[in-house]
Amino acid sequence: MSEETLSVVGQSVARSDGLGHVTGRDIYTFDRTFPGMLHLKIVRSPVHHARLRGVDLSEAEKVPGFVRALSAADVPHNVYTILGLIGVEPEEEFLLTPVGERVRYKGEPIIAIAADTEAAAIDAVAKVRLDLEELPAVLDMDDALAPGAPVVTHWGNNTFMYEGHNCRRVRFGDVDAAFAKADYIVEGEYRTSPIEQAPVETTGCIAVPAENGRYTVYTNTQALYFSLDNTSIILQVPGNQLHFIGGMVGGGFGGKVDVIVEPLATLAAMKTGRPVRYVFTRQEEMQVSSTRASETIRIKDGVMADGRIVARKVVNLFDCGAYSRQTPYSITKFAANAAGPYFIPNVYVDAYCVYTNRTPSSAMRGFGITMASFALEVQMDKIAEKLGIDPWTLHFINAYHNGDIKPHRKVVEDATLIETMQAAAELVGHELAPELKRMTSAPRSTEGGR
Amino acid sequence: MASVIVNLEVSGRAVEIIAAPLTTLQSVLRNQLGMTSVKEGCRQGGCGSCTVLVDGEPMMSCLLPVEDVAGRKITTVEALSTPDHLDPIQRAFLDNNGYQCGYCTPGMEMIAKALLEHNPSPTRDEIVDALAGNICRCTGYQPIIDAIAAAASAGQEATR
Amino acid sequence: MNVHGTYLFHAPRERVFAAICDPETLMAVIPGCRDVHLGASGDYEGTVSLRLPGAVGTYRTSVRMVDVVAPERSSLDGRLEGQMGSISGHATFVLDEERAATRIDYQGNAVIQGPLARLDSRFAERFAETLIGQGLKALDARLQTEVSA
Amino acid sequence: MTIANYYRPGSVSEALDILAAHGADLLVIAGGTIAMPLINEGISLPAEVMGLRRAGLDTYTRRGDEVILGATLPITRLVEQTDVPMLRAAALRTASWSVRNMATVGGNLFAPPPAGDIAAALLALGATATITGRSGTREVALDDFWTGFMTTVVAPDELLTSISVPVTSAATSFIKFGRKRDNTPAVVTVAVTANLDNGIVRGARIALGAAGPHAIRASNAEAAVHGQPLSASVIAAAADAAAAECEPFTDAVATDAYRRQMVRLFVARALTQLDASASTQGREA
Repeated sequence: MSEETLSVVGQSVARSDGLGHVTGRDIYTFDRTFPGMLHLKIVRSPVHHARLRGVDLSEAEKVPGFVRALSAADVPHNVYTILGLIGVEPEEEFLLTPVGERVRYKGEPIIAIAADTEAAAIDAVAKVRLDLEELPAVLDMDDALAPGAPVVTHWGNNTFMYEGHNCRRVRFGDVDAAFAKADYIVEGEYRTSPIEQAPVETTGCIAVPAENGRYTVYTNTQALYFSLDNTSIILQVPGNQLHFIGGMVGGGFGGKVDVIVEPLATLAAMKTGRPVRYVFTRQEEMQVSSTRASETIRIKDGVMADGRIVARKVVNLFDCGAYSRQTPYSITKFAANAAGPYFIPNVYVDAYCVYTNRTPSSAMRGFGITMASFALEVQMDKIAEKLGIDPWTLHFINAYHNGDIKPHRKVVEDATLIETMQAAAELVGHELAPELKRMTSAPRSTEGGR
Repeated sequence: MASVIVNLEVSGRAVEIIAAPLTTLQSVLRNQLGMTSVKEGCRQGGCGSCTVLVDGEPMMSCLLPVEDVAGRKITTVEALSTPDHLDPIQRAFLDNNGYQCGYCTPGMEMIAKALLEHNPSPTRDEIVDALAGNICRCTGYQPIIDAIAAAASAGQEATR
Repeated sequence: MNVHGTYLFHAPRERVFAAICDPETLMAVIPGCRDVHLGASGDYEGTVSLRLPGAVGTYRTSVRMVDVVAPERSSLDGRLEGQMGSISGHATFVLDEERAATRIDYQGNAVIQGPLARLDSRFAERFAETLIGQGLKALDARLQTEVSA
Repeated sequence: MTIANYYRPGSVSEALDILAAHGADLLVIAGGTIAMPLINEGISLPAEVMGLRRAGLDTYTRRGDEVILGATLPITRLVEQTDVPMLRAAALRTASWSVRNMATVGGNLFAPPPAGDIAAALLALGATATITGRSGTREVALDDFWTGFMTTVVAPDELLTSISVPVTSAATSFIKFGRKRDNTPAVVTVAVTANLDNGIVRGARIALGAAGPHAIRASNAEAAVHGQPLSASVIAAAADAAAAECEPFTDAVATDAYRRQMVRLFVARALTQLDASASTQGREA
């Protein structure tokens, strides 16, 4: 197809949603209202770690406008894990914490209260009395892995188990042999903090009982079928009874991928027969909704004097908080990319999903990769400095080519790093050496190999 | 709890509402008057997505008891356009992609409206100052600043 | 919530100890505390009014002395409860003689429940330490007055 | 959050009557920018609330060598005035335009640190609070206004009604340092006023915000510059003194150690600017 016949590519096209945005006429999830709509508010754990010994609802039930409280006993399948849909085990997180069990992070839901007005729901929540036995909490990953640490999970240690291993492992070549032969060893430790996605619109949904026993759920989720399928599992209702309507999302950035609000709102709609609105307040969004994981990335590289990185050993700790949510997947992505867009013939990766009594972490823009890129690129600069080599040259020397094998045994088919760096150099007015300008990402054999 | 009757003018329309004590203007606009351009982002005065004009001055409607604005003139984004005419500010936001998810857009437009009423030809710094209370998590602000600068130029053209 | 602090009393240790082991005296110096009396359960009870924006209101409070080792240490269990939630905690006071003065080091931890628990915990800790500090200062002043009387 | 009554008194005396009738259970608000967020969140659950917007306290009066700021004067009005330039600078660095249109000058004295930038400026300016009860009014210098974190000398049956600020020809400088430029809580705020007599400092007042339980004076730093020229060594000594005597705290914005370092840095910078502002004044005069 010639360029002339393209009607969209290369053209500036008005966005179809623009007019709705600038006139304020878009209907976002919370802009809807329904006759008889109830407001759902949550009684949350005031501490990081405790055993729930009892709940007293007697004063809450007297609040004018109180309609119904939901507790663990109301939830058909109360223990779930979001990635159970793709076979991740075990189920670990309570939708509502039962009496006798533990709350594992500050803000974990215990009781949900539906009331006629938001004010009544807030008042009733304030009147619920919890009997909690506070337990020692662990808030740091190195502490959580140390012997004798408080155990967060129900299976006895503080790591997620990958096929019988306590970390996600990649073994490629022989790093120890390569380290022994390397001219230099360059080590680095990189730490990142949890980050809240902080969309301007908070997480929330409205569940509405519909005809034929179905429930229509208006939600601002970023993952509509994740929400639908998990709701179906937790509430033990066939998916065809759930009609989820999404689409208009006031910012997400990964913060609206977890399945947090829909199951409870739908359950409340089932139990009361009325529409139920469950919307996070800003404080809930900031404190309870999952964040980007904090990471501690420790890298040891074996490097030759000519700039080739010949071995890399990476140990990465990911703080998933109290529950794993999307973090095991994030770690698998990390493990596959621990070498970055470079060819390193010997790679050893141990990436741990570490449980602590912090707010669960989960998805956020490029999760697993973004923080790794930060660490790997600072590490590249450290190597360049150690070797006294130009950083541009170091990147070209190590850039992967089509046909290279990545540590997780993926054959590279779409390498464009070299061409991208050449274009970037031109954009910033950096004059590359002629031999770097001539390079391409074509398979090494065509260039005579390494 | 004794509800109160409050009269006010909202986007050119005289309204009488009944509200529980200390009900916010934001709640009345959204839940009673259906003016859902007034967004709920934080209800702490921190995000600016509920910005409205009270007698021409920008305020956070989430922090404002409706009783305190009895008799005042409230302007929301609904007042800016008609079905066949966009306000120059809306036009500029559209042309400059001054939005992404759109959630902060009405608040941004109201602060822009107030700014251009006070200062028809603001510098880029003055635009940035005016936007200090309005959070956008998508755009990185540049297209929004561009849009307001474009609206100001359009306004200058029109008055020339 | 964890609080701690130090205060230097200008009175001999025995007198300071007697004062802080007397819940009635102790509660009387808490800013805003009133109606102190011995309750049916054997705890001292009273009410405290706070004018903090996040916590305005009146709270029922009760204090019980436990683990009293005269004149060097004493502990108390306390509870504050109102519309805004509750604070239940345990505090320990250690008294050391410093020449004619007495130094008190206190340390306490409490579980906050209800809406109060959603206040920034550092904010709550600072406010609690302020009230305790003001209470100890008032107690010191009271002991001084008794000395001079 | 179920609020029984929202009282909107039309005068100070009516407000005092309502206060007397309800005592400590009454939540008093003015601009609402401190209390309304807590109420909206369901953290604060007052039954009775009194708003002061109609009480006639939103006045700005220039009287001779002082300016009387009504307690509920919106902060925006400080941006518009020119009598006290430092208050304009402090107001411009406080919150955002929409919030300044609501938040009040008096309310800033009750704002939890690290908020309270205007309070720091008023303290440096030597302002006096007027507190009114049913038995009359009393004046309290801001030096004596706070008794601790979130506690003041205002009794449960009294209201802060106005703040008087001397209009000074002294050199002034105001710096708020935050993690971004605008609409941000302070890491530290420094406000300084001083008379420079042929380059010699007389009567300096150095106030710090976000470096203690409330806005505080750095008296050792003041002593270090008194009777001295603003030389590099004098400024360094004052900055060290301020860093030693401040009482910084840790919160989500900054650690106490970082705040202490920033007190040192910005007291030095404020004193340096003071010199510059004085020489500018000299040229203009």
